[in-house]
Amino acid sequence: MIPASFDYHAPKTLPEALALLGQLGDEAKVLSGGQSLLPLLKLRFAQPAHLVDIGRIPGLDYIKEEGGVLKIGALVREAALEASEVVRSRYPILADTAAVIADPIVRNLATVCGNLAHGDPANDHPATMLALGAEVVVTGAKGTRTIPITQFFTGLFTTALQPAEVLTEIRIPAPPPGSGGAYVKLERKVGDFATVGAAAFLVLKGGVVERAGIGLTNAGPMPIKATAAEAYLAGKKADEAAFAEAGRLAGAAAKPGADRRGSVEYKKEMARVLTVRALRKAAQRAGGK
Amino acid sequence: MARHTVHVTVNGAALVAEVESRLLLVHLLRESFRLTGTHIGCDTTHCGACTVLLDGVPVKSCTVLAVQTDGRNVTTVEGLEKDGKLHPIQEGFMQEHGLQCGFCTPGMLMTGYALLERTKSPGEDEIRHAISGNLCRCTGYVNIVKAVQHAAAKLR
Amino acid sequence: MALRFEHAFVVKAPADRVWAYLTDPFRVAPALPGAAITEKLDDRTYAGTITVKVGPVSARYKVTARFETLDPVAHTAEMVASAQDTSGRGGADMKMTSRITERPGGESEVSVASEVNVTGIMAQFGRGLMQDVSDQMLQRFTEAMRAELEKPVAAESPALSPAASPAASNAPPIEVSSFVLRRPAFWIVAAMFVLAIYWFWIR
Amino acid sequence: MSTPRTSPEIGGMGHSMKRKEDPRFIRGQGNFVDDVVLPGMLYMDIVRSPFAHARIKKIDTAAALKVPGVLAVITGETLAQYKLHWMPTLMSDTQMVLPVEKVMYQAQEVAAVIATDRYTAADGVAAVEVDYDPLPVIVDPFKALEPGAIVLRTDKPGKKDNHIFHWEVGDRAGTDKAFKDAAAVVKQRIYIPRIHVASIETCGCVASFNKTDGKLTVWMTTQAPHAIRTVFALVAGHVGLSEEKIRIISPDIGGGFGGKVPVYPGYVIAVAASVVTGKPIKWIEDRMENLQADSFARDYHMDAELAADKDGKMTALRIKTIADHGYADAAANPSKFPAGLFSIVTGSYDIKTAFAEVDGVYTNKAPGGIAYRCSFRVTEAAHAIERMTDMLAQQLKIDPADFRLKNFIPPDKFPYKSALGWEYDSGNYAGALKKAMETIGYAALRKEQAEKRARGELMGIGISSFTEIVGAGPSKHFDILGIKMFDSCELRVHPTGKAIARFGTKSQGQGHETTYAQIIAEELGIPAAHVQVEEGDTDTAPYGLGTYASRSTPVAGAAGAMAARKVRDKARKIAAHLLEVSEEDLVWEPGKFSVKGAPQKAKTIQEIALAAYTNHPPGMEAGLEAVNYYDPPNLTFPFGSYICVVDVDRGTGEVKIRRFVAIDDCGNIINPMIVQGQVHGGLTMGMAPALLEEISYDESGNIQGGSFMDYLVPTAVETPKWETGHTVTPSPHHPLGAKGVGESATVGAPPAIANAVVDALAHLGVRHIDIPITPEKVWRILKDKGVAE
Repeated sequence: MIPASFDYHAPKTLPEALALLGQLGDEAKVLSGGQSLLPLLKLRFAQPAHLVDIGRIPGLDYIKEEGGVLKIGALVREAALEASEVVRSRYPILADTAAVIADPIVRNLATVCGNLAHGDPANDHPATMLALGAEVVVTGAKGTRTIPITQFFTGLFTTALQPAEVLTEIRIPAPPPGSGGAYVKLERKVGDFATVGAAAFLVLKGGVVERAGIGLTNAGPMPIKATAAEAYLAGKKADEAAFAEAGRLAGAAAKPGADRRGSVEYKKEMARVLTVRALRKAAQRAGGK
Repeated sequence: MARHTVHVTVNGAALVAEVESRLLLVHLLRESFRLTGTHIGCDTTHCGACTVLLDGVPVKSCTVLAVQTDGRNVTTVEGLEKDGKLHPIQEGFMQEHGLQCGFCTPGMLMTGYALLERTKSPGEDEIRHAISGNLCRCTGYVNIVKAVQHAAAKLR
Repeated sequence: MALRFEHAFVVKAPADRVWAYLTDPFRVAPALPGAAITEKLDDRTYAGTITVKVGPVSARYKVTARFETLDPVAHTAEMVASAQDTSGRGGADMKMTSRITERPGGESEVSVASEVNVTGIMAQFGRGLMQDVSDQMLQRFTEAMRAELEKPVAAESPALSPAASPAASNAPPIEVSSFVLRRPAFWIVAAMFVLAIYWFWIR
Repeated sequence: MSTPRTSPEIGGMGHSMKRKEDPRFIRGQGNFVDDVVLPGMLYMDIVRSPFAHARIKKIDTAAALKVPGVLAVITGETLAQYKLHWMPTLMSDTQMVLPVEKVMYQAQEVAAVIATDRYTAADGVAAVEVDYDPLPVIVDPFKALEPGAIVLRTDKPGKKDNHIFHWEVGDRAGTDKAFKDAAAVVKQRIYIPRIHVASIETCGCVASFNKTDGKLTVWMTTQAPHAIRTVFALVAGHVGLSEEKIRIISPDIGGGFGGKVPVYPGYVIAVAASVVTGKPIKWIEDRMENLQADSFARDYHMDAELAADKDGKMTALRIKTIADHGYADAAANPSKFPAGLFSIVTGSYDIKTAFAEVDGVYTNKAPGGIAYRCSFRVTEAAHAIERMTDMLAQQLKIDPADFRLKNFIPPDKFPYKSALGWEYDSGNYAGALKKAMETIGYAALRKEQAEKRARGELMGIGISSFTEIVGAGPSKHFDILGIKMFDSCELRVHPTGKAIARFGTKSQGQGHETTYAQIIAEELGIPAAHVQVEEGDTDTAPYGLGTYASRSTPVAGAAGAMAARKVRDKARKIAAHLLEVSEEDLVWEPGKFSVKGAPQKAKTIQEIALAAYTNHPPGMEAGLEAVNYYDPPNLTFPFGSYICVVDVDRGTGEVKIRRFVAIDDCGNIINPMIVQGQVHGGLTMGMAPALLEEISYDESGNIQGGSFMDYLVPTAVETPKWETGHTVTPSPHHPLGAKGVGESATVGAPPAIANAVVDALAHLGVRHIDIPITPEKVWRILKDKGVAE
C-alpha cells in the first residue's frame, strides 16, 4: 500500500502554515498526527497534491486550565491527554475517551484536535465534546473565530473548517461542583471504530439533574447530540428510571447505518444501552464516587 | 518539492537520505538504511509489526512519513542491544518464550521497551493494554506478558 | 453489494419548469460539482465522468448511462447506468426510475428510486456510510436547485436560462422525443452521481 | 514423560531449552523474504479484479508503461505465449495464473507491473486500465448446485455443473438403520465460515533467474519448499526449467499456519518475469491482497445428526457437508482425501456406526480450502462432533461432562478402530477431562451458574474433548501429487563431535532448530547446543513434504530419531573397535558406550566421532552420518479436554471468556516450553474464529472482512489468560512416543467456546449458535427470549 505522489510542506509557524494553506487551497490537506489521513493516502482513497505538516509548529501542544476553561492545543496527542494529571483528576470523561481511541501506539501520534477536524462520525471525541459543550477555536488568515461544538460538524466528514483554516484549540468549560462525565464505547476489538459510543455529562444538585449533556458516536452521518434525552433529564432525579427514559430517547435519536458492526436495530439499541451506562457512571462520578 | 533531504538519527547514528515526500518511514529504515528488523504486516495501521521509537515514543512507522522524522531520533530493534549486551526486554522474550515466528517480535520489543521506560512494575492488564496495538499470531500473548514482566523485574 | 435507494424532494416550482430545468445541462451541471458529460455514444447512450469528494477522500468515475424511457408528458424517466472507477478498483450498475409530480400550491415533487449494485474495494469496507453520503450530496444538490428554481422568474440569471445557452439556442426545433434525448442532462448526471456515491467508501 | 533422561547440558527430550532461533529474532536479524535484496532487483505489483465474475474486454497498459520506472506489464496474453497462464492446484484442479478471458473472483490477479522500485510499481498498477464486462455472480454454494445454475468453470470441456467432487465414507445403510432405531436424535446445520490464517508476514518471493547458467533461485514464503520445487519443475518444465536447476529457499517464515503451502499465481508470475527479464524480481503481497486472494480455510456447511440409545450411549453419527471451494479446489490435502481427514468426525466417542459425505462446490470466491493451523479439515470435524455432543446431552438432560465420560472410547480399547476407518494409536480421554474439571473447579462453577441463573445473570460453561489426527502420513494412503508423505533427516556428526542435521520440513515459528536438536541430543547425547539444524533450502536439505498438519514432530522428528539411531549403530561398531570388545558387550547411555560390568571402560560419542574420521575400523567407511526417510506406520492422535467459562453481557450481547483451562495430551514432550507456547497460540487462533474472525461475501461477490479493519485478529486485550496443563499418553508407534501439538488447541478451542455460550443461554431454549458468535447474534437471542437489558 503506497500513497500517490504529493508535495510536503513543513511550516515553522502558524502564519506560515495559514499562508501556505491559503495559497494551495483545495489541493492541500493539513497533516497533524496523520493517523487517519495517512491510511487514506496509502489506500489511495485520498490523493491530495500537497500536505501541510503543522507538526513542527512550536507551542501547540498545551493542556491547561485557565479562566474556568480547559484548553487543548492543536498538537496535543491522545496519549498526552490520557496521561494528563488535570484531565485524569478533573475531566475523567476525556481520559475515558482517549483511552479507547484506536490503539496505544496510534494514540502516541493521533491528536485530539485532529479527531474533531477529521469530521468522522465514528471518531470518539466528538460525542464527548458535544456532551461537555466544548468550543473549538479556528485560526485562519484573518484571525481566530470560536465555534460552539454544536455548530462545528456540518456533515459526513465535513466541518465548519474552511480549507485555509486550522483547528488550533479545544475549549471545555471547567466542571462545576457536583458534575461528572463518562464515555462508554462498544467495539469489536481494540483498534476498531465504535459500534456505538455514548458520552454523558451530568451536573447534579441534591441528586437532581441540573444539566445533562449526551453525545453519540458512530450513530449517524454526524456526531449526535441527544437533545431530547438531555432536555428530559433536566430537573429529574438522577435515578435508574430517569436514565432508562433518557437512554430510550437517545436511542431514538440515533440514525445509524448497518455495517459489519451491526444492524440498524442493534445499533439503535446499543445507543440506548450505552447511554444508560454512561449516565450511570457519570452520576457516580458526579456524586464523588 | 516532492523530494527532500532528511537528516535523522537512527540508533544513535546520524544518517542522511534523499527521499520522496511520500516515502514511509518503514521503507526509509528497511530499504534506504537496510535496517530490516522493522517489519510490515498490514496496510491499515493495525498490526504494529513496524513499531519503532520516534523521539522515544512508539509509533507505527508505516503511518509516518520519512520526511516527518527530519531532525529527530529513531530507535529500531537493532538499537536495543548496547555494547554487545542485550536489553532486558530482549532477554525477557528469549527466557519466557515470548516469540515464535519472530515477525511481530521487533514491534513488540519496542512497545515493551517504551512501556518499561515509563513504568517499573506493570501489571498484567496494563501490559496487555500497552501491547494491544501489536498483533501476534503465534504466541497467544501469554508469554509476551511474562517476557515484559521478566524484563521489568530485571530493570528494577 | 445491492442497495435500494429512494429519495424525494419538493421544489416550489411547477412541474414543467422543474422538468425544463432538469433537462438543461447548463443549469444542472453547476449544481453537481465534479460532473461532466464527455460523449454521446448514440441517441440513447451517454458517457461522462464524475469526481466525488467527501472530506479528504475523492474518487473519479467513468459513467455510461442509457435511457430506457424518458417521457416529457408524464415527466418520468427510466434509465440504466454503469460506472467504473478510473483507477480500476471497482464499479457499479444501476437501474433508476424518476418522476416529477405536480403538487398543490405550484410545487413539484421529484422522486428518484434506484437499485444499485456496487463492486470493488469501496464495497469491501464495513462502514455503512453509503446512505449517509448519498443523503448529504443529494441535500446539496437540492439546495442548489431550489435556490435556482425558487427565486422569482424575473430574477433568473439570463446566463443560466435555457434560451441563453448556446446549445439550446442553436438546437433546431424538433419533436418531443428527440428533444428529450438531446437534453437528458439531469438524469444522466443524477445517475452518475448516484452511482458514484454508492460506490463510495471512507474510512 | 516424567524426568528427562539427559542432563540439562545435553538438553534432550523433556528440557525446556531456550530456543536457538531466538538470538537473531530479538536483535532484528531474522532473514525474511522481504529482507532479501539482490543486485539489480526489480519489483512486481499486481493489478487485481474488482469484480467477482467478469469478462475482460481490454487491458490497456499504455498509461502504465509511461510511468517513469515501469519496465513491463505482464498479462495473461504474455504468459499464454509460454503456456504459463494456467497452473495445477495441489488437488489436481486447475487455476489461472493470469486471465486471458474472464476473472472468476474479486481480487483475482489480472496483470503484473514490473518496475524499478515498489513505489513506482504501485503507480504502474494504478495506471493500468482494465475494461470489464460484469457477469452474474454465484457466492452461495447451495445455489451453485441448483439445476440451471450458470456453469462457472467453462474452461473445463464438458463441465455442466459447479460440482467438484463427492466423497463419502462409512456405512450408509447401517447408519440409516441405527438412526431409525435410536431413542434420541439431534440434528443441526452447522456452518463454519471462511477464515484466513493471516500470518503477520504476508506471502511473497524474490525470484532470480540466471540466464547464463539457467539456474532459478526463489526465496519464497513456503512451508513446503521441496514440493514447490517439484511443482515448479512440472509447471515450467516445458520452458526449460529443470528440477536440478531450481533452488527454493524458504528463509525465516513469519507464520504459516497452512496459508503458505499452496503455490499462488504471484509466485509464478514473478518467476516468469525473472526468466523473461533476466533480473531478480521481488513480489510481496500487501495485507489486503493476502486476505482477499490467498487460500482461505473452512467454509463448510455441515448437516450433522447424532443418535443415542435409551441409556444415553451414542449409537450413530451422520453428516452431510457442502464444501465451498471458491473458484478452484486449491486445498492442500493429501491426494486421496478431497475432504482431508474430516472422517475423524466421530471424535473421542465410541460410536459404532457412522456415515460422512462431502460435496465440493465452485463459487465466485477466492480458491482454496486449506487449513488454518489445523490438520486437514480436522477443526471442522471436531466442531461438528463436539457441538452435537453438547446438543444431545442437552436434549437428554445429562451434564455434558457426564455425557462425555459415558461415551468416551475407554483407554483399554486402544488401538481403536473407528467407525470411519481410522486406527487411533492411544488415548485416555477421561483422564484429560477429569484433570480439566479438577483444574477449573467444575462442580463449583455449575453451582455458581445455578445461583447466577436464579438472579438473571448469564454464565456458561463449555467443554470440548477433541481428538486430533496428525502426522500425515503412511505412504500407503498419503501423497501429494503422487509424492508420498514421508519426511526426512540427514545427519552428520563432525570429527569434534558436533553435528549438523538437515530436514525436509520448514519451521514457521515452531522452533524446529531447537526441538530437532533436542531429538538428536536425546538419541546421541550430543548437547543440543552443538547440533546445528537446517531446513528450507532445497539445494542442501533432503527431500521432504514440509511443515503443516502438525506433521513435523510425528514424521520429520521421527526421521531425526531414526537417523540418529543409525548413527548410533555405527558408533557402537566404532566403540567396540576402540574398546576391543564385541558390540553386544556395550551399554548405551546418552552420550557414551561403556562395557557391561566395567563402566569405567567407555567411549563418549565425541571420542567415537573423532575416531570415525581418524581411526575407524578396517573395512568400515569413514565418517559418521546417516539419512532417514521416515514413513510413519500410522498417524498420531493427540487429544485434549478444554473447559471454558463465559459471562454474557445482557445489554450488548458481548461474550467475555472468564477462564479457559486446556489440558492437552500430545504423548511424550520434547520441549515443554515450546509445547506450552504452541498451545497458547493455538488457543488464540481457536478463539478468534469462535468470536471474531470471518470472511464473507455479499451477493455481488464483494469480500467483507478483507482488511485488518474488518478481519478481526485478536489483540492481547481480547485474548483470555489461558491456563494450560497436560497428561501424557505416548504414541505406541512413534520412535519417541510423541505426537504433534501445534494445532490441537485451534481444533479444540472453538467448540469449547461455542458450547459455553450456548450453555449460558441453554435454559432459554437455545441449542446452537454458529461461529463467529458476535455480540449482535447473542443480543438477538436475548431480545427474542425477552431477557435483553
